[in-house]
Parts: sequence; structure tokens; C-alpha cells
Amino acid sequence: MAAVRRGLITTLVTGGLVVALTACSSSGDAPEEKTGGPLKVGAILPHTAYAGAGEALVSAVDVAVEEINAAGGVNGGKVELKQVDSTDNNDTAVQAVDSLVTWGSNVVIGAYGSGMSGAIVSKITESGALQVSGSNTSSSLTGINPLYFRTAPTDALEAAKLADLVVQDGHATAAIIAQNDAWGQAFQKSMVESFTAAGVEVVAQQQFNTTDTDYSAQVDAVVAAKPESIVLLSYASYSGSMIESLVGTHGFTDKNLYLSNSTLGKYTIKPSLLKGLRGFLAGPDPAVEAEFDKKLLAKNPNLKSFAYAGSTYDAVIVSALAAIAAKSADGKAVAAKMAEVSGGAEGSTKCKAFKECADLLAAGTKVDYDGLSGGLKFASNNDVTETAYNLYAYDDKGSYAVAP
Amino acid sequence: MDIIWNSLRELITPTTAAYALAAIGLNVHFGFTGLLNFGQAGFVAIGAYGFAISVMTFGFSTPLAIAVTLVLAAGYALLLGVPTLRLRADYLAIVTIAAAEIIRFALNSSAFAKWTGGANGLYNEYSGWLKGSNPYPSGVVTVGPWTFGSNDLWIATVDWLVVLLTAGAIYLLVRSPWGRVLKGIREDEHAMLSLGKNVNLYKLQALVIGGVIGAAAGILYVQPTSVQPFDFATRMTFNMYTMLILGGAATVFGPILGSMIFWVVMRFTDELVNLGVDGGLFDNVTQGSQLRFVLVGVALVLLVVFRPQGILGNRTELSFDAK
Amino acid sequence: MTPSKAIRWLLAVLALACVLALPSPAAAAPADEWGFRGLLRDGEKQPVSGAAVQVKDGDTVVGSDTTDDKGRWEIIPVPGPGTYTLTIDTTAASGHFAGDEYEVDKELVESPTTLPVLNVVVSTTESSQQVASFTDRLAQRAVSGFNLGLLIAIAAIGLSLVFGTSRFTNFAHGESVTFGGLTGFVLAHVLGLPLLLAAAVATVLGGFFGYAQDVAFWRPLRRRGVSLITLMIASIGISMAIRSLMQFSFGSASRGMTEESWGTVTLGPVVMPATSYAGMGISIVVLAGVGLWLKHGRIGKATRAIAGNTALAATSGVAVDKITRIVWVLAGALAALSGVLLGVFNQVSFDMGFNLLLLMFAGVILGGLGTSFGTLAGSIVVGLCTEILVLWIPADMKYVGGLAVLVIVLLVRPQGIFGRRERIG
Amino acid sequence: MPSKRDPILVADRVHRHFAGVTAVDVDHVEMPRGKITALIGPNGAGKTTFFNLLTGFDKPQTGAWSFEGKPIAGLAPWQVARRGMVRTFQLTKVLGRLTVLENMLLGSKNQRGERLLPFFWRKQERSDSARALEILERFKLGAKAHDYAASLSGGQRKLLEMARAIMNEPSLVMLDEPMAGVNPALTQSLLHHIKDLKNQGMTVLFVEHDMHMVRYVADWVIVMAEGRIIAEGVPGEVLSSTAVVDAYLGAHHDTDLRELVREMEA
Repeated sequence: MAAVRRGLITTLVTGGLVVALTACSSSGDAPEEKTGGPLKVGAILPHTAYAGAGEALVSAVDVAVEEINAAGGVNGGKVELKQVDSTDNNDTAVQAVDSLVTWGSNVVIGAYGSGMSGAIVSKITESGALQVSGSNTSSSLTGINPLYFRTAPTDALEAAKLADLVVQDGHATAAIIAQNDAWGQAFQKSMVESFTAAGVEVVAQQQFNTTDTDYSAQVDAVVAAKPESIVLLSYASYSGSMIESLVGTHGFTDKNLYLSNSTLGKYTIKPSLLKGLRGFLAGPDPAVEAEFDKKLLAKNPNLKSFAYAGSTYDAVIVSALAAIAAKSADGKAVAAKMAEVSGGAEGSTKCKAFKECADLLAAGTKVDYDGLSGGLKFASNNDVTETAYNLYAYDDKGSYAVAP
Repeated sequence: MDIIWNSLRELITPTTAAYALAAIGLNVHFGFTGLLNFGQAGFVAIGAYGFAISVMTFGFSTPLAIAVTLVLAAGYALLLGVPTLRLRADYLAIVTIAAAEIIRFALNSSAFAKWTGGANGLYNEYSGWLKGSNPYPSGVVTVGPWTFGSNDLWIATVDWLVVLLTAGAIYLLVRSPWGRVLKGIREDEHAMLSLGKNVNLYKLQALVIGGVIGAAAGILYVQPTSVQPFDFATRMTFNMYTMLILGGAATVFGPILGSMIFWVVMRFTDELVNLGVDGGLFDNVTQGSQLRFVLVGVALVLLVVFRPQGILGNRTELSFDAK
Repeated sequence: MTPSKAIRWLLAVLALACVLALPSPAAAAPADEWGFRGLLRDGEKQPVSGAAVQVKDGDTVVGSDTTDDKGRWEIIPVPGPGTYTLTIDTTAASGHFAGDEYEVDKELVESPTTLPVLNVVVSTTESSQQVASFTDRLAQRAVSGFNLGLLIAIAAIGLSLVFGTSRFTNFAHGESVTFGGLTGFVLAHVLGLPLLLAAAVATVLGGFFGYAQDVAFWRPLRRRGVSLITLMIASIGISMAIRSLMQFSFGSASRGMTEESWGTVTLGPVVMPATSYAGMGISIVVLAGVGLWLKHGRIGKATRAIAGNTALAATSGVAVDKITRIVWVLAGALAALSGVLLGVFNQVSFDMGFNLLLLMFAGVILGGLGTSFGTLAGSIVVGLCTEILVLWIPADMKYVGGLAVLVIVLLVRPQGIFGRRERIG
Repeated sequence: MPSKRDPILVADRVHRHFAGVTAVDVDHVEMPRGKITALIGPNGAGKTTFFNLLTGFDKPQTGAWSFEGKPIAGLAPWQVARRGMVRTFQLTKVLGRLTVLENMLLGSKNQRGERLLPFFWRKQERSDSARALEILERFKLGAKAHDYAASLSGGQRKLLEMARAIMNEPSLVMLDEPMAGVNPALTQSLLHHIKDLKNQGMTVLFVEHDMHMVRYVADWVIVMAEGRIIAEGVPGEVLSSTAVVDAYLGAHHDTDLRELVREMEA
């Protein structure tokens, strides 16, 4: 019929375009050594997903690039930035990475979730770019690719500190409520290992889907197991009702309810329910963090949680410093210098801000950039060590600060 | 304006091809037979997980893994089809969407994490056969105005080959008497019964064919990236309906054109949002990209009400908007 | 699911090395700080003091300490990473303990993800705390399931009435629930209205939202006389658009509904927040009201007439268009109320209604499409199944229970419990 | 009085009720082979319901019937059709979104092209098309072969439905009120075609409630009222019998109205 013939012609034309183009594709030589050109930083972070947890990271990248360019940029040129929305599913993320690759990114900051980083790491590194994430903490990404770095510590270390704290408070049994996603599952595995090592018996483990209408089933199952302590491995935006139920209804207190780094955040539940709840948070000490958060709020006033904003900021800064040390914008060259500029070289002088380190590099001295968190050093498997953890606790007005 | 070229690049990316193939499968259901299958994402999920688990857990060779996956999808189609094909359209829609969600929750659950990787999904250790057989020079390959990773380009080429072959097969099927019976069933089952056509058998055959094509799309969909359970949510099926109706349901090339246009528009609006942010229209990228999805929803409504036959279809042949 | 209970005082825990990271040159802490510390206590968390603790590397003792009055001990430094055996001798100790010799192997690992000083707890006696019995858990789940069932019922009644009068399953009904939740949040949290007032106002606004939807989308489409399938696909588009608009205005974070809390109510084994019982009370009153209105109210009967046979109702003088609009207002209001109650029960987010949609369908179909009493019963059954099956299937597959009930019912008895055979066509 | 000729279709004890209302209650009935049989009765006599029961579109509470000697109760409608019993519908079911020729081609039996993975079906398609066009010419629809069936008039649709039934080469054609709502000119040609079917050796059963039509074309008449068969036989006898007239005009049709009033006042 007519319709089919018309359909045949339009799609054959488009199909023909594809075949013709692939036929005349010129053989691509290795990406030419882009020495002089400006450092192109791409960022693939979630703008519309994960209940807003990624929005602070987007602002952190903006702040970092602004500071770098204000201090003279990299290798004599301003750093160019392109932010794309990864959302929370892969086909948009893959498309977003394509746009960064075609734009010619040398460094790609992201992705937010560990699962997504696993999906796009080959696409980024294949194009010769360096991938640095400020928020992937899943231990399954350790050593996945020589061009993949991360400035956030894996949860395993935090799990060990939490287990230590639980024993310090005198508990011998514990229960875990974990988010059923890449981050939550990896953290849960490390938490069980750390508890077992510390002799604490794990009496209940419950996972919840972030899209469930309510989490009462998980809370009830955990409470029924009568644990001496409970650990919440969930984002702040999903934990409000659980804390309300555990503290308000089932009588748990700040002596036996422990929070993960991502559970520390702003809540709209009754602040008195939060009083005294504790959790570890890697990253800068409070004064530095507070001042940094003010810069982020200037960018995006309705930010709710700031977890991993500091480490994402460090990811941009340390990449820029490595580009200066490598005197090139090429991904592989920059990657080679990442360990060196983060304290890998003998006799390097510590420096805190980008301007300070850039001047030292210009003067030819080796630098050890310690980032906002005051401890940043890439190990041989590109995971970060020397991470400083602070124990935070909530006051009775719903905000949290370093516990005395 | 490189914004135009960047958007047009979506015409040939692997994601567009995989969605086109899945939409062709859906077209056999919805377009040609009138089956309101709201669970096509379930078939795509079976394709993706079936293939990945066969290769990674059981170590099957690629052809065997593909065969096992397609048989699995056919089995799921039979399991779903036999009891439900006599139900009315909206009941069938709800059963298929519920079945697809049951699959997604099971794949996402930590209970089967040993095989499915749970919420982590499965990292890509199953597309060796593609990387191995890649004739393109390694590194970055420039195709006209666009640059592709060499593996990406090879995956896209394989995808589009499969899409065109499938479209050709469907073209022949639909023009045959078998296709004519399907169109008859789509319009009036009782008339077909009175002429001795085993209506339920034809509907079951259509469900199996569409489902198997959907599973094949699942296999191709995960080659460039990794398998993530969250990708197979209802959003995937609803996007496919938008593409199908945009391109032209009940036409052979409608799904392909629909998928191409859908992803080009999505990319174009993404680039627009970035320009919008630079131009100060939105104070941050977050606000801009949320409006994009409003656009998709409104487009679907306008299309299905004012242009149900889409671009390639013609109104007189379309059945689903019969009064 | 709790691991079988090893006899605590015979605890011999295998030291699990953190195997993940490769040993890297830079240890997490200065090299010489290796060691152990720990706590010795009984099942009732009472310290065991005066016990002799020794750390042995193979047979050689590398350090020893006795537990203080709080049961604490500390043996630092220990010569570097490796596996050590901790022996605890309680002959001279005071406190409850069931044996005089405990032995535990522990390993210190040098990696960026482990601590140099391992804090170990050993419990000497069985804890008297008994795990909640199965019946207690079943009771708690049943009440929670009933609560969820009522929530689904209120929202699903609107869905069923809309189907009766406009003849299509509205995929955008979830967004009316979300609208209720978000308005409730704005009223209760931002403007600080008391919870009950906020719920009432949100319900009324929900009615307007339903009215606006009818005027903007559904009446024009009814005028055009589009087919069932077109209406359904249009409702999907509208659902996507409204959900993204709500995400644009409300942001993607989930938030608690209100700081107001009415304390807890404990009935035997069942511990529930008072707001849940209040919510259930409101739901039952509202559902009874809707039921009576449908049975005896003038407009109620007209609605059922339209649901029965639209053409017949129209010819016998029923103002179909007016009634249909009233139904949309009622559906919007009920959905909004359900959104508020769900927000109080759990949290508020831009997609809370969308996540409830399939359970609403399950309730409507299980009860029999178009029959509002059936919808109430169907929704309660779905709510109970979703929450009780969690005792057997893993909690992150909770919805599989509710949805499986839907699929099985559709295969066995498509017209649902109360529906009539012809109706399924 | 069962006719002596060998019946093509025999039905016994067929009983169907909808929630208490008896729709069909037939003890025994036989359709003579090779003849034109008319199934008549007032509206609501259960004619179409009986039709649906025999062709498997509806399930009776009890009943057994056989076609060409073989029992077919309980078979699915398409199995009944495959045995050679093709029916039409009261509201003509013509596929508007397909062309007239395609409608016809759907009628022809065991096409190789209709099996899954259809191969080498073009030759059979050509011979079927030729046969279809020949039948369409007979029904004066030849010119409309390539138009969409939706463009046909009400009468033309009835012709197409009958033509499509013939394409199926059935041994028994069952027409459900073929003349309903058709202008007199077309009625004559429809009757002519029904007679033509008989000449081609087919048995015809049609439902009708217009008595004059029946007298002109039917060889055998079966009269139903309130679900039961109240008379059977040659048109001449049957149509004049009092039982039939009562069934049509109501039992009191010839009593004087005055007598009726007196009875009521007494």
C-alpha cells in the first residue's frame, strides 16, 4: 500500500546514509597528542534522579572550574566545562557520555552511582579520556581500569569504623537495613565483614527498594530480631520515615542506632527524633565543609544533602593539577601524574588550594594536594587512601556537626 | 551549529537501533494484531539477562546463548499468552505491565544476586564476541561529522543490520495471507472465527514473534554498556509506545523512524538545555532537563489523539482508534 | 532469616580478612600502631571484669591484659599484621560466664580499608532476649497490611468510578495521589497547619485537581469520542507530563510529611504510630460515606447507572456529562486524601503515586472492575498480601506478592470477586 | 413430524437460560440437506441465540447436536466453521479496513500462506483471487474489489458477507437475518442468490421474521416462539397453522375487544 512504499523510501534514505557514512569512515589514528589545547572537563552527574542527592555534586564541579579559571586556568588556557544529565538509567547515560566524548573531553567527572560508572568506564577510557568519580564507593570498582580514579573512599573503611564504634558502645548483636542498589549492596557486604571481624553477630539484614511506597516491612523484620544495635545504610531522602519509626515508635535511641555517611543529611521529620544520632563522614573538617557548602548554596539554593560534594570538588582540582604537572591535556598523560600530584612523589610540599599548588608546580616543585578532606593519596589501584573520617552527631535542631 | 550534528548523531547509535528493534516487536503485537502489550520491557529484560547470564554464569558460546535466550523469551510469551489472550484490551495491558514489573523486581532483588547481580546488575563480560570480530581500526573512528569509539561503531553496524533484516522479514510476513489474517483479527475476531481461523493460535504466534524480537533487542541493547535492572522499568515500554505511534503503528518502517526521531529529539533538547543554562534561562541544569520529560509526555498525548497514524501510517488502516 | 543461633559462649569466629584491596605501600595509620582492644560481657550486657586476656602469635604470647570493671581490655602494640589467637581465661573473673576458657582467632590486615587496631567484643552467655514469635510478627504485618489496603482502597475507588463513567483505566490516577501528598506537605510542613486541617484542605484541592483534569483533558477527549486504547495511551502521556512537572517544582528528594507526631499505640505485639490508626479511622469513615452515597445518594445511583450502561442511562435522562465531572472531582479528592495518608505513613515524593499505581489496579481488578464494593475488598486483600508475604519472600520483592495476586486472579477469574462475567467482554 | 430425508444437522435437548429466563428449549430438530430452510419466529423467540449455540459462539446448559453425522457440541467456533458450517451475523461483520478482495481472500480455506512462516503462497493466492473476482462479479461487486470495504453501502456489505461465506465452500450456509433493513430491489437479488446457493448443492439455513419472504424461497420452515419449536414443515401448511399465527399476533388477536372488557369487569 502507499504508506508502506513511502515508509520504505524515507527509511532507506536514512539507512543509506548510515551505510554510506560507515563505508567512507576514515581510519582513526591514535588520538593525536593534544598537548597545548585547553583542558576539557566533562561532568556526567544525575540532575533529575536519586531524589536530588546528586545536585550538590553538579554545583561542586561548577565551583571547582570557576576557581581554577580564576587562578589562571591550566597550561595557559581556561578550563572548558560541559555538564550533562546522567539521569538514573543507562541509555540516557550512554547518550550523555557520547556527547562528552564527541565534545573531546580529556577528563570526565562522574558517574554518581557505582553501577553506572561500571557501565560507562569502557566508553570513556576507550576515547582516551580519564574518568574520576567523587562518589563511587563500591569496592567492586577497585582497579577496573587504569584510567579510572576516584576521590571518595570505599565504604569498607567506614564499615570498619562503624563496627569499632558499635563495639565501643558495648553491643554484641547488630541488624542492617540497606538500600537495594549498587552502593547499598556493596556497603552491606563490607558492613557484614567488619561486624564479623569485630565479633558482632549480625542477626538481621533487610534490603529496601527506593521506589517502595513504604519500608515498614523492613523495619518490622529488623525490630522483630531484637538486635542490640541497628545500622542504616540508606540515602537521607529515604531514611526519614525509618528513623521516625525506629526512634519514635520502636524506642531505639542514639546509643543503638547508627547512620552511614549518606544517611547524614537534612530531614523534615521532628528534629528531636534525630538528636544524638551518629555517623562517620569522610571529607573536610566542619569549618572547611561549612564554608564550601555556602559556595554550593550560592549556585543552587535548594540543595538538601552535601554528601560527596567535597570529594567531587577534589576530583576536578586534582585532575587539573595533574594536567599542569603533565604539561598536557591528554588523558593518559594526566593519569600518569595523578598519584604524583597527590603526594606520591618523594619530598613533595603539601598544599591545600588550587592556586597555591599551581604556583608551586609553576615553580617546578612537586606538590602533595590533600584536598578539602585534608587527606588524598592515590594507591596503586587508583583507590584513595589517607582519608580522614570525622564522627558527626545531630543536635536537637536537625543539623549535624562533629561530635565532641 | 554542532548542536544539530550532535543531535543527528543519534540516528545511528546502538541505543537507537536496539529501541527500534524492540519497537518492531511491539508493532507486531500492538500495530498488526491489536494486542495491548504494556510489558515489552519484560521481554527486553529477559533478552538482556538471558544472554548475559548464559555467557557469564554458564559459559555458553555466543550462538548458544542467543538461542537459549530467544527460547526463554518464547516460553515467557507462551506462559503469558495462553491464559490472557482472551482478555479484553485493558485487562491484557494490566496483566502484561504487572508481569513485566514482577520480572524487574525479581531481577533487582538481592535474593538472586548470585546470578543477576541484584541491584548492581552485571558488568559487561559478555560482549567479547563483538569486540573480537571488530573490523574497524581500534581507537576513535570518525564517520562523516561524528566520532565513535571503534567498538561502539561496530556494535551499531551489527545492530542496524539486525534491525533491517528483521524489518524485511516482518515486511514479508505482513504482506502474506498470515499477515492478512492478523489484520482481520485486529478488526473483528468473531468474523475471523466464523471463517475458520483459529484466532487464539494466531494471537499467540504474534505474541511469541513480537516477544522474541523484543528479547533480541534486549541482547543488542546491553552490548555497549552493562545490564542494569532499573533500565527495564515501565518507562522503557512507554517510550516505545511514543516511538511506535510517532513513526506509525501498523507500518513496517514506523518503529525504526520513530526510534530515530525520538532519540534525536531527546538529544536535541538535552543540548538546548545546556545552551539554556549557559544563556541563564535555567539557573542550573537540573531544572532544564526535568522539563524535557514533560515534553515527551505532552508529545505522546498530542500524537495519539490528533495523529494516531503517526508519520508513515494512514488513518483508514489504523484500527486502535476505531470508535 | 536470622542465622541459626550458634551457642554464644562457644563462639569461635573465624577472622575474615578484608580481601578486597591489594596491600599498598601506604598503610592507613603510622606503622607501629597495630594492636587489639575489646570488651568482655555477658548476654545481658553486664561486664565481666578481672578476666585474663592474652594475644598469642602461634604459641608465643605477644601481650596480655585483664578486663577492667567495665569489661574493657587493650593490648597495643602487636608486631604488625597477621593472624593472632585471643585467649580469655575467666577463672579469676567476676560476672556471668558459662566456661572458663574462650579462644578466638583474629587477623589484622594492612590495607586502605581496614583499621590497625581491631576492637573485638566477646559475649559469655546467651542473651535472654527472645526473637519475636511468628504470630507476633504476623499480627504486626497484618495491621500494616490492613493500613496499606485502606490507603489503596481510597485511591482505587476513584479509579473504579472513573472507569465506570469514562470507560477507561486511567494511568494518570497515581499523579492525583501524588498531588494530594505534595499539597499536604506544603500545607503541613511549609505553612505549618495542623495535620488534620492540612489533610482536609489537601483533599478539597485534590477535588479541584480532578475537576481541572476533566476539563483540560478528559471532557474534550470524550467529546472527540476517541477509543478506549487511545484514552489509555493518552493517560500515560498525561501521567508522564504531570509527574515531570511535579518533579520540576518539588525537586526529586523525598521528605517527611510533618514534624507533628501523635506518639505510639501498642496493642499486644503490634506497635504502630497513632497517626496510622487515625488514618485507618478516617479511611473507614470516608469509605463508608462513599459506599452509602453510591447506594442511596441521587448522584450516587446515577453514577452506578452510567457504570452499568452509559447509553441507557443517557437516554433515561441522566446528565451523563455532569455526573462524570462529579465523579472526576470525587476521584481527585479521594486520591488526594490517600496521598496525604501515605505521606504521613511513609514519605512524600514526586513519584509516590506512580509507585502505588499497579497496586491500585490490582485492588480494582481483584474486586471486579467498576464495582466500588469489590474495589474496597480487593484493595484490602492486595494490601494484606503485599505486607504479609514479606514473612516468606525477601522484603525487596514485596510488590511481587501484590502483583502476583493480580496476575493469578486475572488468569483464574478475570471478572474479579464481585464482577459479572459479561463485563470482561 | 421429522422429515424422512437425510438431515444435514440434528439437534437434541438444547437448553439455554440466562439467569432464570429460558432463551432456548429445543427437544429435537432436523435441517434437511440440500434444501433452503427458514427459521422464523417473532422477535425474542431465541432464533439468534439458537444460531449462536449451534455455531459454538455460545455454550448451552445442556444439548447435543451433530453435523453430517458427527457430533460438534462443545467445539470452538473456528472448528465448527472448518467442518463446513459458515455463518453470517445480524450486524454484518465486514472488515472495513481491508479491501473487498482481501475480505474475500480471508474466506478461502486452507491457504498455505496462512500458516506461520508462509512460503510459496503466491500461486495459490492468484487462483483464489481469480475465484474471488468471479464470485464478486456474480454479486455485482466486481468494480469495488480494490476499494476499502468500509466504503460499501449497507446492502453491498450484506452481499459481500454472503459472497465471503461462499468463498469458504461450506456445505451449510447459515444467514442471520440477511434481508434485515434492505431495500426491496436488493431483497430480490439476495433471494435470487440464496436460490443460487441451493443450485450449487449447498444447504441454506436462514433466520427471518418476515413471513412473505419465507413463502417465496424456503423449502422447509421451522417456527420458534419463546425458545421452543412450535411448528415445522412445508411453508404452505406451516404458515397457515393457528399455532404460528397465535405466536406472531398474540393469543387474543381475533377475540372482540368488547368481550375482553366484559371479562375484566366480571
